[in-house]
Amino acid sequence: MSETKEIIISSDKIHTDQYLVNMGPQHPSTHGVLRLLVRLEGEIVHHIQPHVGYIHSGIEKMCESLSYPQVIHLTDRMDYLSAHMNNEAVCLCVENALQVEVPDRVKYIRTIMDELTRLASHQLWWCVMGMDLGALTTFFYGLRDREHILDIFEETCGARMTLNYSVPGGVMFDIHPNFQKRVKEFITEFRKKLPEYDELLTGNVIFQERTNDIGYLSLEDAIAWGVTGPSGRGSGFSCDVRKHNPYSAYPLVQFEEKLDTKGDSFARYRLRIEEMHESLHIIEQLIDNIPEGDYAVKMKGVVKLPEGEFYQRVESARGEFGVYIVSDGKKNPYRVKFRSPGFSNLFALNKMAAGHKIADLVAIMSTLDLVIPDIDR
Amino acid sequence: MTNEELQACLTGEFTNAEVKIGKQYVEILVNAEELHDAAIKLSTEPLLSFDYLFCLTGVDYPEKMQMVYHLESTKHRHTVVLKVNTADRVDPVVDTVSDVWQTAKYHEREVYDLLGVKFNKHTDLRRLFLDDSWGFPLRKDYKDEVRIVER
Amino acid sequence: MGFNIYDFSGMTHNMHLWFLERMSPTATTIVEWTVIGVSYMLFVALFGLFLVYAERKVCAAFQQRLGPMRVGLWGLLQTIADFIKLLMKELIMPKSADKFLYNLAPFIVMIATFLAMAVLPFAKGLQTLDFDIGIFYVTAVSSVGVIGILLAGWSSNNKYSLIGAMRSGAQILSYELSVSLSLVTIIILAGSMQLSVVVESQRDWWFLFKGHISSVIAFVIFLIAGTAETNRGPFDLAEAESELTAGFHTEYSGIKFAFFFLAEYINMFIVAAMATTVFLGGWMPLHFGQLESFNHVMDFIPPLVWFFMKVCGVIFLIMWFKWTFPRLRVDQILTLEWKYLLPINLVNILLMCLVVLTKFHL
Amino acid sequence: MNALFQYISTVFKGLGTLLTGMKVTGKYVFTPWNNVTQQYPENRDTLKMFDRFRGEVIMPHSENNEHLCTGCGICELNCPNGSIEIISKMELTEEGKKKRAIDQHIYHLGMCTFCNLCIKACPTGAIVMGQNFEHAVWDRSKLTKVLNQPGSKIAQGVKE
Repeated sequence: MSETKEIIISSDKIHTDQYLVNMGPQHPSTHGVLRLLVRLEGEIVHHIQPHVGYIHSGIEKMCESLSYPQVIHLTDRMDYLSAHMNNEAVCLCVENALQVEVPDRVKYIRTIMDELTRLASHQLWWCVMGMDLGALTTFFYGLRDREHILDIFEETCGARMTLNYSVPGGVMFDIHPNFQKRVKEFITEFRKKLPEYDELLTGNVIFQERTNDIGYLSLEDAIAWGVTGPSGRGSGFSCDVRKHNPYSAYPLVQFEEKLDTKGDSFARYRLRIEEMHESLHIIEQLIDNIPEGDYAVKMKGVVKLPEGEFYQRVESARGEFGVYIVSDGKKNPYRVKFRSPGFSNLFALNKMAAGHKIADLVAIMSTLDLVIPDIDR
Repeated sequence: MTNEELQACLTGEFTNAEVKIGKQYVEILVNAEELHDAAIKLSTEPLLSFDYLFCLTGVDYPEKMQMVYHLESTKHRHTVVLKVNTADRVDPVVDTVSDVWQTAKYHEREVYDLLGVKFNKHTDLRRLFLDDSWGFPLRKDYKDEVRIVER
Repeated sequence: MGFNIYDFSGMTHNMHLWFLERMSPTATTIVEWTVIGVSYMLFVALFGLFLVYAERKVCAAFQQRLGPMRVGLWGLLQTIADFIKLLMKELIMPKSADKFLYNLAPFIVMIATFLAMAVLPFAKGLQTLDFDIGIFYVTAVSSVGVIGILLAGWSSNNKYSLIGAMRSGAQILSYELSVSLSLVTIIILAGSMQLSVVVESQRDWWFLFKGHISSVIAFVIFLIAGTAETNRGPFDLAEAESELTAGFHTEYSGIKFAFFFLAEYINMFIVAAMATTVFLGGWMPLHFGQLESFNHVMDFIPPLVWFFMKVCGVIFLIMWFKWTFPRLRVDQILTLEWKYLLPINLVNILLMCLVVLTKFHL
Repeated sequence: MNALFQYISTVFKGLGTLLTGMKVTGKYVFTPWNNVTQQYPENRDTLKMFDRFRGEVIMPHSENNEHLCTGCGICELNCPNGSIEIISKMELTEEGKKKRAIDQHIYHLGMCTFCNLCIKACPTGAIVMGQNFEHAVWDRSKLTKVLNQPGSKIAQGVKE
């Protein structure tokens, strides 16, 4: 694992005018403990070798000794910004395996929660994106609006980030009596605030210069490297699981899968902003029509999956999240694999950032919206 | 393509392989030696064109090590699960598919790291998360007295 | 002593005579140097602390926060507490740093700021050096600071620091040009480089209004280039927190870091003070040509207050830039200078010449 | 000429977008009463958490020092991190039968991930989530709590 070996691997001859810089694990813009070994010439990035594993917590191994409800609570801790999608993925997988049909109410609640989580995640991404580009004020505006969503979560789920709200067969609690009112208030509020995002950052000439035609990823590369989510859709890769393999209440709502063929940083940025609009649109369709009924079906005390393999794909805020469960009929899974979107997205970074400058590397990394525990698991 | 059509198509293409419809997806089990050829065929055959590898993992069964590849075609929107068994559980070796689907490069490194599956012709086969002195933690016979508390 | 809040020249003159009566001319000079030096140091320390506090409060207001609130009423003592903390911190030096240059760098940066402050007219008669190339002198010495930054980056033996220092070098050298040229535009109008003359000739109209559009363009360019020269706002590439952790001062701690920190704020003050003196009439109250009664009311506010009001206004503007805009990339920063500011500046000088020649100005 | 026109329009458009951005931040700097900061330790008295907030596991006791816990150990089984330990004892009931009862319900706050699984699983509703969130202590051993109060006993009529 020595660095010299890596240089030999990554370049065919030794370059004396190039030097290596370790970006991370302690670096302000790697959003956690990601380490990039960057080969630079002056300010130009030639090659990026990501080193992951600084926050590897062995969640897949831990899951093998936990029961299914306990597995769900661990998935919160992987991609903590799309905690509810991760929970839902495991729940859907278990429900499909047991062939449990959940009530419509649960589907609606889950979908609303999904979209709220997506909004919260994208808001945080937006403020961090601004901060990475040096506009520090965006950070506080994004967090300000995200706070409303976290309050909604706290009121209904009892936690702000690690929700653990989905359980096999339904959700943990019924929605709070204030839920619908608060969500509607939030939507009106946020619809007013969202144009500000565009005024402050999107339209800004400096921001345009920093993102347009930077970090190009072609459609072929996006598919080959498995880059999903808004990052992949920015290259024109139609990969929205909500459209192609709909789950929960997504077949019932009208929404658009936004695509952009430019494949640069700005396309990825723009798609996330537009996804926020779409999310608001989806929530608006559902929030008044939550059907009456049970918030969970009665499950057995101990959830046991039939023998076999089960796969469930959901669209998390970062891309396609997948759960692969191999069961041997016991109450613990035999093997769990989480297909995390960040893992695939990260390794396409070299493809995008090579040839650009250090500042662009930071900007491109922001547009990928990486969450490091999601990569390391 | 529906699962049945896909099964019929795959049975025609892969004579040596075992094709069945699993709980969700069509599953195709090939021999370890034919994996690379099968991967190329799956990705290039116009009717199949499985160009998007969305999940790659390994499972440690008591008597075998199994590699599982989840593939999707972005053109036809059908999904297939490609499986390979390696007879040697302790020192499993399969061919790499990272030249067919590039994302496999790092997924294979992860599998190598956690399960100890070696990939032939992989350009950069190093451990990804853990350092070299670790065992292969996702194997069922992995023991760690210090860090794992049995319940 | 003859203290007069509207005119300090009598007071300083009397002080000089008072010293001369009691000691030899050489001793007088030495004592006066000391008094002036100590008062500049006190001013730098106090105004630096005030600026840091102001920056934190203003930035908080931009971000819908409150800012420091705990130490003292409204957090007024926060910066003092921070400064004490910095004084008490251990000075850590990288093992393979170039020790001499590493220790020298913060002082060069600090000295450059002191040099530039020497010619600033704070009020009528409150000016240390008033010689006929005042503006030229300021532009010359303010770029000495970049040597300190380059040394800091080089001697730290840190790649991030080096990248930051090199960026800073490229940036300050090119923006020096725009600063000077925008000042040249006003020199054409004023006909003198002596700062006291420049202020005095704004008695009827500030230069910002006097030269019509040409002055305004020069002012905008000066603000942009001045912000760039202080390594601030959207031009803080040298420290670029999200890219280079802290840029050239990554390896500095304690009081040496405080020197860089203070120098940055004092540089901001110098840029604001230059903008004030050259474009906004310096300590001269707001005068509108022949509106005698209005001008007379304005005269009641002491010049010192006018000066600091204007300086704080410009500083607020510079802070506004910083807390709104994303950072530019290193090549864009040079593009902005060489493709936009410089040509516009040159055209603007021509325009100003036309204005002056045709006596079109107010 | 066209190029010159384009150049000038780029400059003005750029300046325009910059001013738009400054308008947004300027709007907030001049309306400081819209600030969103909460001054946390000062507002302790008025700070109220939502009733579902998961702060810590507590066991409510009635005024007669009675709780609802039977010591069945289901919460211990459901806890993913082993934060709950049940030490039960055998008690004689009034009829003279031996019956299992709780001796100590030990709760390791430091290991708890606040997943709510124990509360959901509890058949008698003996444990609930408390709203207290200020858990910082100087000594780590203080994070291990015994939830049933000393001398407490199970309330009448609670069945396993």
